[in-house]
Amino acid sequence: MLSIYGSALDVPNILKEWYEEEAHSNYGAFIPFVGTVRSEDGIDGLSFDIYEPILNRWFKSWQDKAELLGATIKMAHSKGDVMLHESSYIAAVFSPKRKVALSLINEFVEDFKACAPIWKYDLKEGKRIYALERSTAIKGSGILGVKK
Amino acid sequence: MLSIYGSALDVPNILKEWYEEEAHSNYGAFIPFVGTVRSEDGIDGLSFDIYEPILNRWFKSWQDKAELLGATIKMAHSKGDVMLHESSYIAAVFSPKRKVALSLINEFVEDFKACAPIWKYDLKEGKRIYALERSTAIKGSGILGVKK
Amino acid sequence: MVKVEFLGPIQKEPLELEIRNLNELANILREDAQMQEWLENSAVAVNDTLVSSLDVDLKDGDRVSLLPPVCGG
Amino acid sequence: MVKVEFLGPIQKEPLELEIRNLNELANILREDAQMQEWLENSAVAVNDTLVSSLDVDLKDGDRVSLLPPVCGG
Repeated sequence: MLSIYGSALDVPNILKEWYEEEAHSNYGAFIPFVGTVRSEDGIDGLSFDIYEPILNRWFKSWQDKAELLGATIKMAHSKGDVMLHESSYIAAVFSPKRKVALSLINEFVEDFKACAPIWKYDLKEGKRIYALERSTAIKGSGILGVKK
Repeated sequence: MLSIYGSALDVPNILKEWYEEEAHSNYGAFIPFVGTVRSEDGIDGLSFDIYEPILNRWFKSWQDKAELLGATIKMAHSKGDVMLHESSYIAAVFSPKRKVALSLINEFVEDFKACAPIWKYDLKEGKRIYALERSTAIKGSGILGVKK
Repeated sequence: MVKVEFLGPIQKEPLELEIRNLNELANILREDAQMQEWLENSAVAVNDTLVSSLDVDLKDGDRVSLLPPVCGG
Repeated sequence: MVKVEFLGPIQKEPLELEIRNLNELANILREDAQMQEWLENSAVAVNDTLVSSLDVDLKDGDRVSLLPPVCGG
């Protein structure tokens, strides 16, 4: 399940909802990862753009991968503005066994950072500034560039 | 923070409490690990004994380790009986950065499994049966045994 | 007609182009001064599937998207 | 007197012994048929600190604990 919210995430409620949804699925391990906006470099918050069609396909490929391991993945992300100390991201793995869950949440979050079509902006002094230096070019980027 | 409960854990409420406690600590990542009793081998549930003095010392050593990384760890565990699909264990790491949080929760849970002075019993047909074959001898075990 | 969309921080309106493959798109975009900073670091999707080379034919109604560097979370 | 406690699944009442070190404890417990299954796989703590060898002196009021294999979670 992938949910996009137009505001900061209500983390306690989302975790409760997910936990209760899987209460009788016989999973032994549940590992959420929650990302929260930190105060640094004088920002007032972050803002996100999301391209949902490709995000959905990417998420579906991970859901299929998890299913082969007997696990399931859920994810929630904010679009638009999220202010300091609010949360913008939750990913969670449910799995029969802890080792699968621990390695899957790790791989999922790393791949999310490298591939998910989401763009981050710093909110600073009333401006929305693309966080280029913290961003990662998607694998295969640059094919339209001038041939070297 | 280490909390021992005399029953199954109220996971949504504990996660909510921990999340809200650290809401203004400027951590960027929060990763809980939740352990839930699975239906297998015909058990009705699990039961736990805990030796708290050594558990507290072990936990304190991890809290110190986390602090050196700018992180904090919280843990809750049940003692006594926990029935199928109820949860007996939550560990969580809060950290400024995700990579520290992901590696710390991993190491913490592995060390917990190897060292924490907690004994597990299967509840089956009205009996409480020590889960010896799933248990791990603590490092340094056997010094009282007959010299080989 | 092929529709070309610029995602995220690329501040550019979509284009409708008569092109038959990605090589033709590359030639057009390399002439666009505003696009120079993006061509080297953007990925390309055709109909929402990422592609890894320019050897892709396009047909009427296809959509091409440019995806600059990402940072979710 | 040194108090010796048996934790978790070891079904044995605590002992109060006049012993001066862990070697003396080992000699006593090796004579106890019920303890044979536990001596090889239990860890030992003195005053709640795990020890890794028998070269530990004990004094009046010390507590020794035997910890069989664990499985939290």
